[in-house]
Amino acid sequence: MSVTYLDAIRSAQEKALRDDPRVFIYGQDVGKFGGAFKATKNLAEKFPGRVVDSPISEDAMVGMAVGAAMEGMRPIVEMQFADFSTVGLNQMLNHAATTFWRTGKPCPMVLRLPSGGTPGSGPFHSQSMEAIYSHYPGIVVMTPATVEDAYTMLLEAIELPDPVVFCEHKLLYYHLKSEALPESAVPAFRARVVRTGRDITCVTYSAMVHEAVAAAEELAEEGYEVEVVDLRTVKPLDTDTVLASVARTGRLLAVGESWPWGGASAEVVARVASEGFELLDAPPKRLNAKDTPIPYHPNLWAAHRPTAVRIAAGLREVLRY
Amino acid sequence: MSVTYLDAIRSAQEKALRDDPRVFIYGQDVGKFGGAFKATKNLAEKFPGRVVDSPISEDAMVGMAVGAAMEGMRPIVEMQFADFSTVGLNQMLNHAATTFWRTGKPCPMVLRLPSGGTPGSGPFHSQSMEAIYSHYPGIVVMTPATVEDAYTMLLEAIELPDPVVFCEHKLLYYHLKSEALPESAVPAFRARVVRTGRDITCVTYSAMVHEAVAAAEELAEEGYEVEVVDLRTVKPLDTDTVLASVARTGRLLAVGESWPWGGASAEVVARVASEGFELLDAPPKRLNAKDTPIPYHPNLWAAHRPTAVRIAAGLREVLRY
Amino acid sequence: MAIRVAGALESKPKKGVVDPIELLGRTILRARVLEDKLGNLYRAGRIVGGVYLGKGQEALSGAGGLALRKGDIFAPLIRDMAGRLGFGEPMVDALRAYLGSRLGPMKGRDGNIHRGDITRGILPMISHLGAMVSTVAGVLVAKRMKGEKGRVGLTCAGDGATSTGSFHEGLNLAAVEKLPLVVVVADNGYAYSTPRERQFACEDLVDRAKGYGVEGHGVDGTDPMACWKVLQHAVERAREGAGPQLVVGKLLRLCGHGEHDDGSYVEKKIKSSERGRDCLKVMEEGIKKRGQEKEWQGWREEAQREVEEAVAKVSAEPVPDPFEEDWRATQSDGMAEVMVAS
Amino acid sequence: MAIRVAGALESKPKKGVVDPIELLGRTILRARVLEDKLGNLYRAGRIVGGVYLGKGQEALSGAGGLALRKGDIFAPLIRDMAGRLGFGEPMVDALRAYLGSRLGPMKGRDGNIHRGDITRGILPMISHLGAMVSTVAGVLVAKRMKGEKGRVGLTCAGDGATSTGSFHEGLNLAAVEKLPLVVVVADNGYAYSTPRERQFACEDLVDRAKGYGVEGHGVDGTDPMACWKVLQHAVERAREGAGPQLVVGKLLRLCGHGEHDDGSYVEKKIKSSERGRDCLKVMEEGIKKRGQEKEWQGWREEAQREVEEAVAKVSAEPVPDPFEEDWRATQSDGMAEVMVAS
Ligand SMILES: Cc1ncc(C[n+]2csc(CCOP(=O)(O)OP(=O)(O)O)c2C)c(N)n1
Ligand SMILES: Cc1ncc(C[n+]2csc(CCOP(=O)(O)OP(=O)(O)O)c2C)c(N)n1
Ligand SMILES: [Mg+2]
Ligand SMILES: [Mg+2]
Repeated sequence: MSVTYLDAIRSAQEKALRDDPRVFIYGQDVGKFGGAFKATKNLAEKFPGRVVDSPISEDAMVGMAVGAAMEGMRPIVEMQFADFSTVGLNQMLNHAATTFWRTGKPCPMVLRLPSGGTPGSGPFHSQSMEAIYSHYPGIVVMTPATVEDAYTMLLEAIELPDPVVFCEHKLLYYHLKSEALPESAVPAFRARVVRTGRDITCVTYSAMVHEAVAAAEELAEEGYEVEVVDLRTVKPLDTDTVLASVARTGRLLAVGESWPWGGASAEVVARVASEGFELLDAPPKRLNAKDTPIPYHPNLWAAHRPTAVRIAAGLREVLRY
Repeated sequence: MSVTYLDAIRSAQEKALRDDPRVFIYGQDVGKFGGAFKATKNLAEKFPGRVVDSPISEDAMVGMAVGAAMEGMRPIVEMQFADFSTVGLNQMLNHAATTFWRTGKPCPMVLRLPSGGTPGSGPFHSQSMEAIYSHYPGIVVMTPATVEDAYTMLLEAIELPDPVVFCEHKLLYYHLKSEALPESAVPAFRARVVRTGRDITCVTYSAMVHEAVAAAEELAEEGYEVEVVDLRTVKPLDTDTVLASVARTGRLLAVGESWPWGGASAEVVARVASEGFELLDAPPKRLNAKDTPIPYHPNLWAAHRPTAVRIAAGLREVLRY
Repeated sequence: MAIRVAGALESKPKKGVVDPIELLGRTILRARVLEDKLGNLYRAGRIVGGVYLGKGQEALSGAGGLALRKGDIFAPLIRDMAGRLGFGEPMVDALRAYLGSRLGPMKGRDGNIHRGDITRGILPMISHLGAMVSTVAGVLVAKRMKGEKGRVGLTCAGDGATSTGSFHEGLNLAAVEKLPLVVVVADNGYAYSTPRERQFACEDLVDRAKGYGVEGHGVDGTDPMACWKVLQHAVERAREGAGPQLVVGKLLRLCGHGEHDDGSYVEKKIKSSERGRDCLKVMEEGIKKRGQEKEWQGWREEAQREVEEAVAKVSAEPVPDPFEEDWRATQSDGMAEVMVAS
Repeated sequence: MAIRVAGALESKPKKGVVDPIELLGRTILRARVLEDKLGNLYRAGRIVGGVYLGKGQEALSGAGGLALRKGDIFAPLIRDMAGRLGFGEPMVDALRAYLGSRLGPMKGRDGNIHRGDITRGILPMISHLGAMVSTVAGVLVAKRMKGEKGRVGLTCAGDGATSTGSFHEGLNLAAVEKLPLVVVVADNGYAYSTPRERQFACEDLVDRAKGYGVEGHGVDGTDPMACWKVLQHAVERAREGAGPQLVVGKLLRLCGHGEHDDGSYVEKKIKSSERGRDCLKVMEEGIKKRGQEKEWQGWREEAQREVEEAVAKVSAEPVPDPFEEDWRATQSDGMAEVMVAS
């Protein structure tokens, strides 16, 4: 049996619904239809009344979850695409995220964002929004890159007492496969060294982890050992693991699929430069999507986002220093 | 005669209304009432039908401006407080900001955000949102720190063919004064060296410029020369001026009033580390507000945001290296 | 459409029976006395930040708070001191929030009208208008899922707040879910300085009820007993399963938007219209006609004592100390346990 | 409430007079033929990304596009191929957008339904539902400020889009400004898979008109001539200064949400109801009764030729080249002129 990244997300939700009566799912078309990406397929039938179709009202969907969370439930809200969450952003940033600090009472909820680019999805169905959510205090922002993480981290997200933004990558939904669901998990909020190497550290997350690994393989043929670090959770950001890796390699390339200004890659570079300055043998660099809207045409899209080829080039540049 | 930062903003709008028939102002209570902060006082009387009260509908206010801009006007939208612009964010990030790249047609509009903390204004009337707007492509984000800049940059913003987010600092509105309105301006998108020094560079913007200058004065008594760079516009960010300063001083502290994760200070540190690595004699550091909502009580607020005292401490730390 | 109850205030109190006039009268009075004090404290420079009062709106607001029971949910907005007191919020909470006491419900982290305590059923508002509608809806969804029956949620909004997308989405969502939600709109003719004709184009906001598929009730917000009746009825309808109720009261705010504002933009002819009546005076006159002038005087003095005592108490309380603060916006930050999935 | 015009299709064409039946009939037909082709291209793997069709909705959409004049503004949504063609969008624009031609209105940067050309009065939609309402309002505000008279703006939405805060705020704003805006809601009973009872609780969305203070018009969206009449009337009312018009057509989408979707969630009994009629068939039957069967066949063949020619042409066009792209999202980026204020 093989399990996709999407199966993992569905299974995690199913497990949570089964184990915890406080859990429910709310979102457009998540009920009988099973969601635009089928992340909730069959769940409405299995858990009657707990997988609920919402109107097209992102602000109210998140606001509703805030209220339900305050009242002790553990709502999971599915956005149809991450990009539409701009319309529900206020309730997340100003309500969910401020509740614990303002009131001392928890607001445990998960906002699931089908994120990232796929060919032909264009400016409004491709965005990676982790930077926006991470900038504001009060939210945990997860960006799983593997089937295993998709499963264990979503369970974790549901259990946490804080609001969590769960950025799922759409490009991984169907194609990324694993043998089975995992039995154990990497510790919460910890980055993971995906591949060890002593020449340079490539820090990234979500779908870019796979591009980075491909780039590392390319560079291996050229004799370079690239250490790939998967952040897993971008807020809080596991600086320790990143610094430990840079301590081994002396070089850093941070990669993010999102835009450059203020993205996770800027945050990583800033932290390493501040806290690990002496570890660096070369200027730390970052690689991101180009600073334009995300193009519709696959030709443009392929040139817009970081890919294994562009990451390899970036790594070589840092190595050449 | 003395002119306040707020007067400058009002005068710039008045001049634009007078000189350019395409300009109009839209916002809550901006008409006869003159706006919550009086930034449009008397303008409705002087320019009948062009300073218009809006309903409490931030999304539609920005959407309306997008349409008007597409049709050749130059709308200025005033948000009552920057914090409420989360509700109009989608039209700004996904509509105004994408129009030029998607269609080749301009979308020239200005979104005025009364920003930043003041004592007692609390979590929802104190935010600095430049990072959120700068992360998305397609928007110019200005953060004036002086009376002169408030005036010339707002005129510039109105003239630019792009959508501009104009972050005005509320703490400067009434207290910051100048002799007269300026006759000339610093070039657009250029940072400005506010105070020269050869020991360390402090890069900042908006109200923090004044805190940085105060810190620099404090350090001057200790024998250190602090160069203070005012970014003025955070997107696009004038890396050249910043690097030139760091080339002189070898040290960097970037300061932002907003939250740390992915803020302008992270962007500055990341750029300097990447592009000016060899210029640095010490780890570049940053200083921001604490990563919690902005507190209501002045005691807490004073400890939450960067102040001259905290900046001085930050500078000393970098100098000590 | 607006309900108004002529002569209702003159009915005599009956022994042993809850007397709505007395209940609402005392609530209005307590709110007014407290708010007058807050205004004075503001002018004396004792409060940091703004003071937002609900003068003239106490009858509608108070009737809402009083119509609820323990276990219900109340999500007040900026002019709902009377509703809060009616629902049972202690006076001291307001003062602690305004004076920034560390012992207050928000510990000085937030203040003034942004206060509440979810464990007591009072949601602490965020500033963004309209946001509380869907939030209360969420609390009610949760209660329904937990099998808690017979709970009602009530939230308040101004005429201006009805223009927000949030308000619309929240009320629509509640209607789809047929939740026991009462939305009370205090149509005071202005949003800050903006008159209603710049805010919406319908004649009466209660005309929106049909479009949402909810029950609508118009009421003269200056008539205390009309407010009482309408709110009792709306809460009862919600409680018995009739779905969301939209109550629209017409009235005027008899103060500035905040205490920094003199409200000079309010048109004279509105001030002198029926809408500009002070519900407190209406109440007081009724009470007098009822022959309870002495009691009224007593209630007032009692309220004044209560306020002064609370002010004295809170003034002596500690303010927040940044060094003792826990500057963490999440509970789980830093946590790193191994989670074993099974 | 829903208007329906019995027998209207049977009236005979008159020489020298614009014949609405012919105009609308040909528009519906062209849209259907083009969309059928797009569906085939999708299944043949020739299109990247999704294909969203408006089958069954052509009468309402087309009537909207046809009711506008040059100089008016049209902001279509995802199911408005007929409206676009009716308003004058060249077929080739659709194909260029779907096939990603570099010569298309969006040059491959954006695609499919996200196309338009403001200089020709067609606004390129963003995906976020409801967003176009305030945008068209803005265009109309600008035209009014510029002194351009007699222009109408028309935008389309689905039943689901009415739940967005954007839709609400935009329509309310337009009502306050009394703008010449027509909002056409195609109530096809579903938003993707979500049935209308999970979307709103009112009986008929046209009931919302009163609450916005705008004129409302219900129409049977499967009846082409009823759509024609209502849209002509609504556009006329808007043009003569009667403020925003809300047109609600009841109909069914006779395809999936996108071509990836089989729409199997649509209830059988709705499909076989009056609402499930195909406006194209209704049109065709009318045309036949009118004795224009031959013309109809001719129009169809003409449309097919037009589509095939456009496909052939666009298929040979260059696709975008990342190396020739100007990767700049702002025009002013990098600009650094000295601005002298006076
Ligand atoms: C989304 C949003 N926009 C703007 C504001 C600023 N604001 C606070 S109160 C107010 C006026 C509210 O008017 P109304 O709803 O009629 O209530 P009233 O003050 O009359 O009681 C405004 C514009 C806000 N709080 N939220
Ligand atoms: C704000 C927002 N949320 C979600 C979506 C995703 N989405 C696209 S179309 C659609 C259904 C629209 O339904 P309706 O408005 O009834 O139009 P129809 O498809 O029936 O024509 C949804 C949910 C979106 N585009 N925008
Ligand atoms: Mg009001
Ligand atoms: Mg629909």
